[in-house]
Amino acid sequence: MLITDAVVINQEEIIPGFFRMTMSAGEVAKNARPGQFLHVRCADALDPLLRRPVSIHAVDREKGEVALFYRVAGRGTALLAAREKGDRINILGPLGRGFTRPESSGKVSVAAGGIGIAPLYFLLQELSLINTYANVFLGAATKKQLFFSSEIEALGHSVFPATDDGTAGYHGTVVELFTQNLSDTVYGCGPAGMLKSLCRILEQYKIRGEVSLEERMGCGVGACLSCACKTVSAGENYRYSRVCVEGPVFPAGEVVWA
Amino acid sequence: MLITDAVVINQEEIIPGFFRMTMSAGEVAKNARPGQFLHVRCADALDPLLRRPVSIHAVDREKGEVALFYRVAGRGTALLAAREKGDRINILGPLGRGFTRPESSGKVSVAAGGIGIAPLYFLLQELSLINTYANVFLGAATKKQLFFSSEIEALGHSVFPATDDGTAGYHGTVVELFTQNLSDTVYGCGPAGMLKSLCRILEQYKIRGEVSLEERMGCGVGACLSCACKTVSAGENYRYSRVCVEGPVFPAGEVVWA
Amino acid sequence: MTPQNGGIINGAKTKLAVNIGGIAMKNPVATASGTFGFGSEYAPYIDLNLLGALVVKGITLQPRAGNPTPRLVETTAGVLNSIGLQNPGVERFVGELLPGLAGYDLPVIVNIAGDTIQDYGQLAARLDRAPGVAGLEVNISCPNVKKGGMQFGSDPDMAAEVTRVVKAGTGKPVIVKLSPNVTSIVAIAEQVARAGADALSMINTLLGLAIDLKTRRPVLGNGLGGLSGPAVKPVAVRAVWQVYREVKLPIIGMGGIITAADAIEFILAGATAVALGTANFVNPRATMDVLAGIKRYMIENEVQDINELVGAAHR
Amino acid sequence: MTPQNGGIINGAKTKLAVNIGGIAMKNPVATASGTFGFGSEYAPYIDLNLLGALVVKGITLQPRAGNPTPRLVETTAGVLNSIGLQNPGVERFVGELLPGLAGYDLPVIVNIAGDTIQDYGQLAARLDRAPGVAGLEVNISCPNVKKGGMQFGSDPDMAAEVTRVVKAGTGKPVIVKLSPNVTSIVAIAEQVARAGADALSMINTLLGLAIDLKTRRPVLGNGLGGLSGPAVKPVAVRAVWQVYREVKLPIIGMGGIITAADAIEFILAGATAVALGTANFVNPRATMDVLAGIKRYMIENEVQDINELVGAAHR
Ligand SMILES: Cc1cc2nc3c(=O)[nH]c(=O)nc-3n(C[C@H](O)[C@H](O)[C@H](O)COP(=O)(O)OP(=O)(O)OC[C@H]3O[C@@H](n4cnc5c(N)ncnc54)[C@H](O)[C@@H]3O)c2cc1C
Ligand SMILES: Cc1cc2nc3c(=O)[nH]c(=O)nc-3n(C[C@H](O)[C@H](O)[C@H](O)COP(=O)(O)OP(=O)(O)OC[C@H]3O[C@@H](n4cnc5c(N)ncnc54)[C@H](O)[C@@H]3O)c2cc1C
Ligand SMILES: Cc1cc2nc3c(=O)[nH]c(=O)nc-3n(C[C@H](O)[C@H](O)[C@H](O)COP(=O)(O)O)c2cc1C
Ligand SMILES: Cc1cc2nc3c(=O)[nH]c(=O)nc-3n(C[C@H](O)[C@H](O)[C@H](O)COP(=O)(O)O)c2cc1C
Ligand code: FES
Ligand code: FES
Repeated sequence: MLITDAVVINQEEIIPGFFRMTMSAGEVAKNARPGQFLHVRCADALDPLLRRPVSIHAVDREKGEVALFYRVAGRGTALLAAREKGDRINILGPLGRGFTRPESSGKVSVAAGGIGIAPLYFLLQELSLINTYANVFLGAATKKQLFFSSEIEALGHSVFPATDDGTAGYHGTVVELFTQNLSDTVYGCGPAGMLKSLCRILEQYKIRGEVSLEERMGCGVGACLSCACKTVSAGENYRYSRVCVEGPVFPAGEVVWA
Repeated sequence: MLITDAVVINQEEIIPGFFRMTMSAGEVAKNARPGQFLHVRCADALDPLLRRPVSIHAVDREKGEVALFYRVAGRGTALLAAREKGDRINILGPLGRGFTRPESSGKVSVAAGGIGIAPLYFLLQELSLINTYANVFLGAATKKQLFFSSEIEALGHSVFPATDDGTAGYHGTVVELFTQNLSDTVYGCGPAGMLKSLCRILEQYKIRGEVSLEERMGCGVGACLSCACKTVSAGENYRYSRVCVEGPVFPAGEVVWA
Repeated sequence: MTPQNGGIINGAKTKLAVNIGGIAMKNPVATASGTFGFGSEYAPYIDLNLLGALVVKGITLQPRAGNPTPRLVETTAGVLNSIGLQNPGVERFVGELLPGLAGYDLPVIVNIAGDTIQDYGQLAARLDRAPGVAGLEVNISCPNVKKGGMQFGSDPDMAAEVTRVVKAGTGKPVIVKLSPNVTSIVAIAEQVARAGADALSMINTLLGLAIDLKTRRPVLGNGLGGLSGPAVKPVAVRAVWQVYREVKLPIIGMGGIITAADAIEFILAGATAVALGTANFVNPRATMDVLAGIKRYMIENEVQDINELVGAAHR
Repeated sequence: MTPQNGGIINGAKTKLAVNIGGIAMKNPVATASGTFGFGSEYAPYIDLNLLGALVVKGITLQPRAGNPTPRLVETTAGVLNSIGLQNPGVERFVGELLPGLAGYDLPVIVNIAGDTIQDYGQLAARLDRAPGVAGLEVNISCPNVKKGGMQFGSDPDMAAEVTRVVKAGTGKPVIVKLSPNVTSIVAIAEQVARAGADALSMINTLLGLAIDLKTRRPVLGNGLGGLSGPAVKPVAVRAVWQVYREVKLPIIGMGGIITAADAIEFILAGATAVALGTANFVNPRATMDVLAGIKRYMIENEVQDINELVGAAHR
């Protein structure tokens, strides 16, 4: 939990509008765990004002480097995409509660919808370090948005692609594809609709899972209660948890979907 | 009177905090007259919001280039200084009423205080084109802020420096130095205090003069009445004139000083 | 609806015409009083005929010199001004400035301000006889004058009284311009509606202050000023939203509109038309860019008539 | 004045201690309620002991779940929020959260909010008995709750009544937090002062709205929200300026403070202390940066005691 002026090492447009940015930030690289995020100051001026939460996408501990993978969604991310090698970016983090390790035995899956692969890639890096190999269900609208398949396979995992338009892999949703290939543990990230249906499947089949959520953030450190999401624990009525500290990763069964 | 996306050709830091920026803007170069200004959009975002008025400092009609000479005074000019070769800058202008030509006979002087040389340099360019050579009284706090002496001499004019600290030329104010070398016409630009005392001398000796004023601007085109300055014409009580359209250059006798 | 009233882009026909209390506008984009002079200042940059309406600088009975300088200072994403209603007075306005606008094909709305309730009545009567005035915008919300101004706009009864007097003085449409510096803008709007206003415009500027750290005095010559620009947009959209729910008068929405998205936000909140003020300073073509953007949004979202969008966020 | 109360830089001694209605602050920089949680959230980033005061999130009698999401949206240079006073209720606050703050050497000010006037009285009484509470900040200006909140702050008599009830319930210093969403903040301040308030804090957020162009509905789950951040600063400075002239109570000024220059502007306008809210989101060390900047300004301008600057713009 640091405030760092990270230096941009590399900025790469993977496909139009989707960027991977590598930064030098040794302490962050050392402490980061998969599922955690950085709260990034995109502008120098006061407009846009707030930081933007972006997941930690990959880490190179030896080089002390951290990568983000992000979609240009609006003004903040557009400013981020305009940063060039050598520029400084003020980051806060690593923040939040990440994914927990899978049980030592049992089949592990990862389900990613589109940009949802962002935090899951870091998880896959870490899993392969402990020789745990996962079935990776990569979903996207269309073929070219199936990000990082070969890198993921190079880590030793198996990739199962699914596209909405059928241009690659399974013609349908990533959750449907997962349902045909159930496992003991699953880690999910993607659009709310996808996660909601994933959680329904997990409940139905009593599968242990964790999902990474998004909510608009103010402070990123648990102080402002902006990033609330409805959760339940056993026997409890719902309560609001903070995505920035109790999350962004939640046990699948705790999330209350609208 | 155009809105142009000018392209930065060159950005040069003359001394720390003082920049000369050349832009490609053919139509502006063609139409500009000395004493006019550009209303410059310094930011792309909404903070800082307003344009900043900056005098046209020099023009190269053949190349279609326009130069500005400015001091970093705050956020707007700092952003301007950060622009690099090839960047685009949105400019509005040429705006305002410039200097009028001197009578065909009679000695001409120019009195510049510090950054006040900005518009006067363009005037000196134009004067030398009509073979009119001026005594140029350059005032500054200290030697290194005596800008462009050699360029001005290269145009055929005579430079009379004055510094507050005596590090070069006359030890004292530019107005004192001018008072010792009166002429028939004088063009002045500089801090309000300097212009006020210049105008007093002009009145005393009944010398024809014009001064270029500054006021905070909104629109730059005469619509908002922000840039008011008190003026008088013969027999009139004071009225508020708009620096952006009735000025920035006013006959010395018309300005009502606070 | 005549063809000029709309626009045909990509084969789609978008109806842009709106009516503000009897003033027919060919599109919903107007200029905000005091930021667009008397129109001609911006004629080199845009074709004034393409505007929905032109609202001119505030006019008073007698000429006014305005406030001491500085009159304007930038704040974060906003502008504080204290012009103080500098204007040539209604006689010179009618004699010298109004005729110059006769050649344009657009409704000219005259913004009026008075020190007393009687002033408003006299201004209304004088302008009722003037040719080329499409309607009056009654400024009861100017924060930059000692007498009158915002005072009238802060008290529901006085606001109603000013409205009645103006309505009595003119047969032309009367738009009352509301101040956001009140506990309940709805209460003011309700009284003004009851008093016979044909339309409302909102918001005028928020009362603000900036202090200079060097001089340790207020930056503006007049001390307090009025805040406008993007900074105030959420407050303005809220005011339109609240009033639209309770008062059945057409609204000209303004306050911080820079882009078409901003304008559409006001329309969804309940504004029938919008006005751009500070935006003109940033981009003299802002009105045209906003108009083009509104058309694009309508086409992309298959909105045939802009009036369908008015207040849509309430449904 | 003890050495910790000031700072010695370049040999110059700057006295930073201020007193807010009986609460001794070692410097004038506090946190704004609701933006700094209960302090510990920011402990990894700054040394809480260096703060002038900590004002915690608004506390109610009963626990509150808060408003539906989204609860926050960015506007130009500002933030709209509608948290809706999510909090664990006064009992859990006293039992679980307050003890954690006992180790810090700084005054803890508890922000309280009620649905009814009785709520405020009960909260005051409960907190009067709680150890480690330096004073109460009475929130009569929250725009994000259905009952109570801003309503109390919009009516001078109700504001006074709440103040009286709180004063009756506690012997601790009572700071009343004012809403800018009123016609006359001075009128409210005067009544609150008469009712016995020890200090004032201002401003709470401006009532605002943002509408989503895609869904055509308000962005925030609760509809309206409260605007904070740099956008509102001129309104906040104006409020402090106006109240300072008329009411002789110390003021904690807030609204859009990001830099030391902003803070000094409030102090010159009449604030004895300042609070930072939204700035913490942008820069978790903002309070420390502002404090350092204030010291620098004092040294550069040879100001020995910060109290010399309070209200200096009026002189
Ligand atoms: C914990 C966390 C991790 C994230 N990780 C990544 C990541 O690794 N890669 C990535 O590309 N994105 C990620 N996001 C999303 C990212 O934060 C947003 O895309 C970004 O904040 C948008 O900022 P902007 O200024 O570009 O867009 P804005 O101009 O702020 O908004 C653009 C559009 O997105 C909507 N929007 C903005 N923020 C949110 C939000 N939090 N929830 C829902 N809608 C929103 C707005 O309404 C608007 O329509 C993450 C979000 C969270 C909370
Ligand atoms: C017609 C005209 C021509 C000009 N030509 C030049 C030029 O050629 N070169 C040049 O360096 N400058 C010129 N200026 C001044 C220039 O416009 C300002 O320095 C600039 O606007 C400052 O913007 P900023 O954002 O950098 O500073 P800001 O952050 O806006 O302000 C910095 C400081 O300057 C003060 N300030 C800002 N604008 C004004 C103003 N108009 N009058 C008085 N005080 C002000 C502020 O109070 C503050 O203290 C000209 C001004 C005018 C009106
Ligand atoms: C420089 C300036 C002058 C103004 N003069 C007037 C005026 O004379 N009469 C009036 O009713 N409103 C006046 N206004 C207020 C605007 O018409 C408008 O209500 C306000 O600026 C909000 O819109 P904006 O944010 O788009 O500027 C003025 C605003 C500015 C910035
Ligand atoms: C997310 C958020 C939550 C807030 N919660 C409270 C609160 O519980 N009680 C209160 O009195 N003010 C609350 N406020 C208002 C702030 O304390 C402060 O008055 C306001 O934000 C203006 O200051 P700023 O511009 O520095 O943020 C909240 C503000 C924000 C942004
Ligand atoms: S973003 Fe502030 S509590 Fe989560
Ligand atoms: S800047 Fe608007 S009238 Fe001169």
